[in-house]
Amino acid sequence: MAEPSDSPVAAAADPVTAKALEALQAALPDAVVDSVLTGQHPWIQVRAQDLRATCRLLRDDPALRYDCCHLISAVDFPAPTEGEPHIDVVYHLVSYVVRPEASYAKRAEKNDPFLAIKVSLPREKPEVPTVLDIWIGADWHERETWDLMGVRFTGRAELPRILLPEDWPGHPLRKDWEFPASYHGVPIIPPEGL
Amino acid sequence: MQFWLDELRTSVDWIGALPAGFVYTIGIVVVCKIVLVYASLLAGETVWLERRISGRMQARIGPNRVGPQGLLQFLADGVKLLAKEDIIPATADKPIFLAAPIIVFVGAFAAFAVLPFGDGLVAADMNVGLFVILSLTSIEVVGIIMAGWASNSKWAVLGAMREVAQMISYELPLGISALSIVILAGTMNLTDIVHQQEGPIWNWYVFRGPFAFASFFIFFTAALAALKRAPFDLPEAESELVAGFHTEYTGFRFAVFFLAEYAAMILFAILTSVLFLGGWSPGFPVDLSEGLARWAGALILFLKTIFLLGVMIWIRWSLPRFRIDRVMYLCYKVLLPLSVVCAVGIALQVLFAITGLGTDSAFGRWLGGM
Amino acid sequence: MPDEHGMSMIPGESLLDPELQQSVILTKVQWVKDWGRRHALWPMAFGLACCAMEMMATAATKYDLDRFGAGVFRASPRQSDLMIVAGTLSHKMAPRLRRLWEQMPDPKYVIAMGACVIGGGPYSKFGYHVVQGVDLVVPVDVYLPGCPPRPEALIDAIRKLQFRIQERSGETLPDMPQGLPQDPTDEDGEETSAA
Amino acid sequence: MSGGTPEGPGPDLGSGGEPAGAVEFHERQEAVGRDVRTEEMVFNMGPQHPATHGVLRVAVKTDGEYVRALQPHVGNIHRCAEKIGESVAFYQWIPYLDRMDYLAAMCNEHIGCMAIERLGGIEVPERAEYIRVIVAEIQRILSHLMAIGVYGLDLGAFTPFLHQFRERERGMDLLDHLSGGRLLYHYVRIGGVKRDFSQDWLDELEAFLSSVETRLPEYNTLLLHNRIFQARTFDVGIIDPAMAAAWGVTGPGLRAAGVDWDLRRDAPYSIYDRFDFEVPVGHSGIGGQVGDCFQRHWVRVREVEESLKIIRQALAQMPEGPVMGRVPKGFKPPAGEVYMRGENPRGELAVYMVSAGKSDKAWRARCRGPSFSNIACITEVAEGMLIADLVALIGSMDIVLGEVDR
Repeated sequence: MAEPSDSPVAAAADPVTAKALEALQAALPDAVVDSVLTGQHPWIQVRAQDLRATCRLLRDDPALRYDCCHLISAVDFPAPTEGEPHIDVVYHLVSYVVRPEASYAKRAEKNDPFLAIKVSLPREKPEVPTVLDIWIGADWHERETWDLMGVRFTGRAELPRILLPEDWPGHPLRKDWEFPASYHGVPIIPPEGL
Repeated sequence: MQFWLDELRTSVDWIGALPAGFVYTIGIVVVCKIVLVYASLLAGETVWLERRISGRMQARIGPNRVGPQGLLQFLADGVKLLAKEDIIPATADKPIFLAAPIIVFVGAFAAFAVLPFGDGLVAADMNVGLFVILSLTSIEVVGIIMAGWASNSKWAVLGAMREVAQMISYELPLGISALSIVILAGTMNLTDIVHQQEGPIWNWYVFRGPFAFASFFIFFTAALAALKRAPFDLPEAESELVAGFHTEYTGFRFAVFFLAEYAAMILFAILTSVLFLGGWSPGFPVDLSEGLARWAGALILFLKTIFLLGVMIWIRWSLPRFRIDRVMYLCYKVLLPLSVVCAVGIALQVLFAITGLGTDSAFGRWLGGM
Repeated sequence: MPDEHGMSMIPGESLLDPELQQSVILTKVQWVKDWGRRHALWPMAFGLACCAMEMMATAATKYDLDRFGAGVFRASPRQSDLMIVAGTLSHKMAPRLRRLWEQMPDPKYVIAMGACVIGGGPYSKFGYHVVQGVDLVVPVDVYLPGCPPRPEALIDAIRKLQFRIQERSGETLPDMPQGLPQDPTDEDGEETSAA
Repeated sequence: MSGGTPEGPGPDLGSGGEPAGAVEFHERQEAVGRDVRTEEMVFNMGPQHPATHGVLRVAVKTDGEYVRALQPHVGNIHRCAEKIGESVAFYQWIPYLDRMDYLAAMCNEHIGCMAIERLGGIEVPERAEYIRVIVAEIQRILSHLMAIGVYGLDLGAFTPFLHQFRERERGMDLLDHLSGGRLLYHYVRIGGVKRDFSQDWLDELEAFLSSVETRLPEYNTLLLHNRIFQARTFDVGIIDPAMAAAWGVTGPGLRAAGVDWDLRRDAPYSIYDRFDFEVPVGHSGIGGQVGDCFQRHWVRVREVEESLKIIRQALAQMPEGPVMGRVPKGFKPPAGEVYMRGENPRGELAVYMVSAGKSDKAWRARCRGPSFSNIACITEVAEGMLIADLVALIGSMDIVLGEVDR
């Protein structure tokens, strides 16, 4: 509990996200759908078709330079309280090159350009353009998201599974995924009585 | 050996009555058995020694449950390996796969026939003893490439490739540095080479001048490489090639490889002591050619062997492994030129001695080995 | 293959008359073989997950498995006698484990180390990708519970196995599991293991 | 295959050969004469291979000793941590975090608990924060010792591996006496830690710290200053900063590449902003090139020293007080999400949690294992290197497969 901004009631807008949002709105006025700038997890939501342009801008803009795709995750909402069933894909980006201050002395405030970009996809046909050519490191994260959540990344040569075997039934992290009884003769659900 | 048999024929009547050829044949078989058993036991105990020394070096104990201080550990290992299932992979080239361990075994153990264990304690005292040993140990390469190829496993092939490249390369500095001693001694008979080193410790060939001294280290390093001991253990580099050329070998056949490796270690340890460290000569003038003294000499040689084995083990458990290109670099760009320089230097030394160019002083005579 | 009379693995030996097997010389031979096997259990350097760290710790300085002659970790399954399945076995790994086990020469022993390989452990209920016990894939001689088991426990398991090899030499080995996993991702037909 | 002679394409080499021109060849290939035919082999390194640190499988396409292309295959111990994360209550998920990176269990617990605490707005007592930092840094020392030793093993030096276990065992005993587990602890809980230090334990800790301090130079003599070790690691497997950032390499790999970045300092979590420590960054002054295997090893060695510093400072500053905060019974955090990052021994562990509210289970629990990104980059780095260098490279990345596959 070091910083007051960590507490969920903090109202101050996150400067890093605000700066990125400003740049995005200037360059791609239609792209941004929604954004949350306060709290402990500020994020910007963009349209799926604008994702590649957004990411390219975030990587190449000299003031932003998000050169690392930290993590790609997907969250399944089969029955949300509002809106259609959807799957959110969240891109967490980090910039090592651009930091608010260049001195690495001990300091009280964060020196951490860190950004979350969200894309909301329809649940029946979750497809999102790949960012593999923007950050090569996104490769495995995309494969994992496809593997476990069934989000298809379009525009890349192949999208094999990464963690599970190629013939595994379904995508286990979907909320409606059901355990198969066995896989190649080896039972998956433990026998009764265990 | 012939000396012993002749003595036996003259001293025991009924043996003398037997045909000479028969006695010699039986004698050869018996002596071969003795040498084989001795070498195998020694190899087994070297395994134990290695595990105990490495244990000490690594702040642990090592095998100590089987027999006193774990001395019988190698027997348990051997029994187990003998009783294991013998797997021949379906894709292997069967005849070559089966023949490979035999060839490796023959290469390693046949050389013991000409190796002196003490004054006169030699199965076949040949005039070309050193030459025979070096050529017999080269046979091992053939067996190893056979093993690697016939296993039809990629790791094995890669291991065999490395082994062949390494052994053939390192035989050059090995042979040339041994040649330096041959130049110095004027003979390839190992017993004679030891006899020339008797007397005070500076008579040992390792102390005969700077070239001989350097030759000793070249020989020892090249021997380590030829033995595939760390830091030159690339052919069976565990973290890279699983188990190298013997990846597919099980049970008894693996045991043969294992035993041959340690037998070759002992072979080179004895050879190094004989060539450079005075063999059974204790380092001061004493007559060790008769009776019990002969066995005392054998014990001295044995201790020197153990010492060299200890050094090999010490090096193995201290150093990381070389990379294959560095190994070749070391061989062709460092050891080979150095060994040639040493050989030439020793040849000049001998030349000076023969032509009398240094004989006017005791130092010169000693340097020339005359 | 282990025959039903226990540890004698040499083909043809089990064809001998049972009374003859009891004769003095053969039992002595059997004793010597068991003695060797008991004191030279070479484990395969095969770790799956957390338990493998404890397996390494057991082989290392403080616990020193080598005292019992069981410290020669071989990387090749062809040269090992004991497979310590240390860690969680997944469905993707199961065919490879099976194959490694098949590559080991008889007689071979398996220690199931840790809760995961005994019955899925903490992953049993929700872990869709975790095999519910290694005995579904290979026969297990000694089960060693713990998450992870302490090195002392692994030493104990090895001592128990040694005891079993010699003192209870005639006992039946565990049954072969029925489900034989196929390797689905072996697309290039290459050996996935060491050998 | 390179079978092409100057006159035209070479003969078909049957299985194992690629169509001519499919694979680009390294410069060194030209040294082979025109009559020599070479053929590519595909090795499967692993899942059972001593160099893969677990059950990684690397399909390596080689030409002799040279690696032409490689593809890591992971997932062999995929243990469904994320599925379990949304199936069990928050507090029940912490032990699974231990088992993800089993060499850095305390650090994982620390970051996982902080994520959940931020989600629920739980206050942690001051003393508990200090205790968490101390145990996390002990864990970092242990993990780096393991990495240092195992790296020696990868390069063929067996002894440093067993020597580091001597110190590691002391450290493991230390955490054992504190938590009851040698390897996996479940000591850090939501809202604090399980129990306080005792005076005996503090004495033990001091002995451990001083023994690491005296022994670390010994390990450096065996490895870091060893000529063969340096020959094996200098200029091998160079990861430059751009490559490191693009692939998402974090931790010692990133710092060795010359990027001055440590979350403990640049985005201080917990109470790391109260300590004074250096962040070792690879530079050309220490030998080798920036970003090679040697520098990664060096960064680890230096980080052990820095961890010792942090522990000493934390011990000096530590206030009295309770070690467990107030956690409501049947803890149900409000709806929201949190992305908690922390500097693990292997890199940045990140926990992304989404809470739907009114539930004691997470709606989504996502983890970023640092090794996952670290190992992905070897596809680019390893091209054209020797097999022995590949082993050195994988070893220097210090991966834990439990974290790659989760």
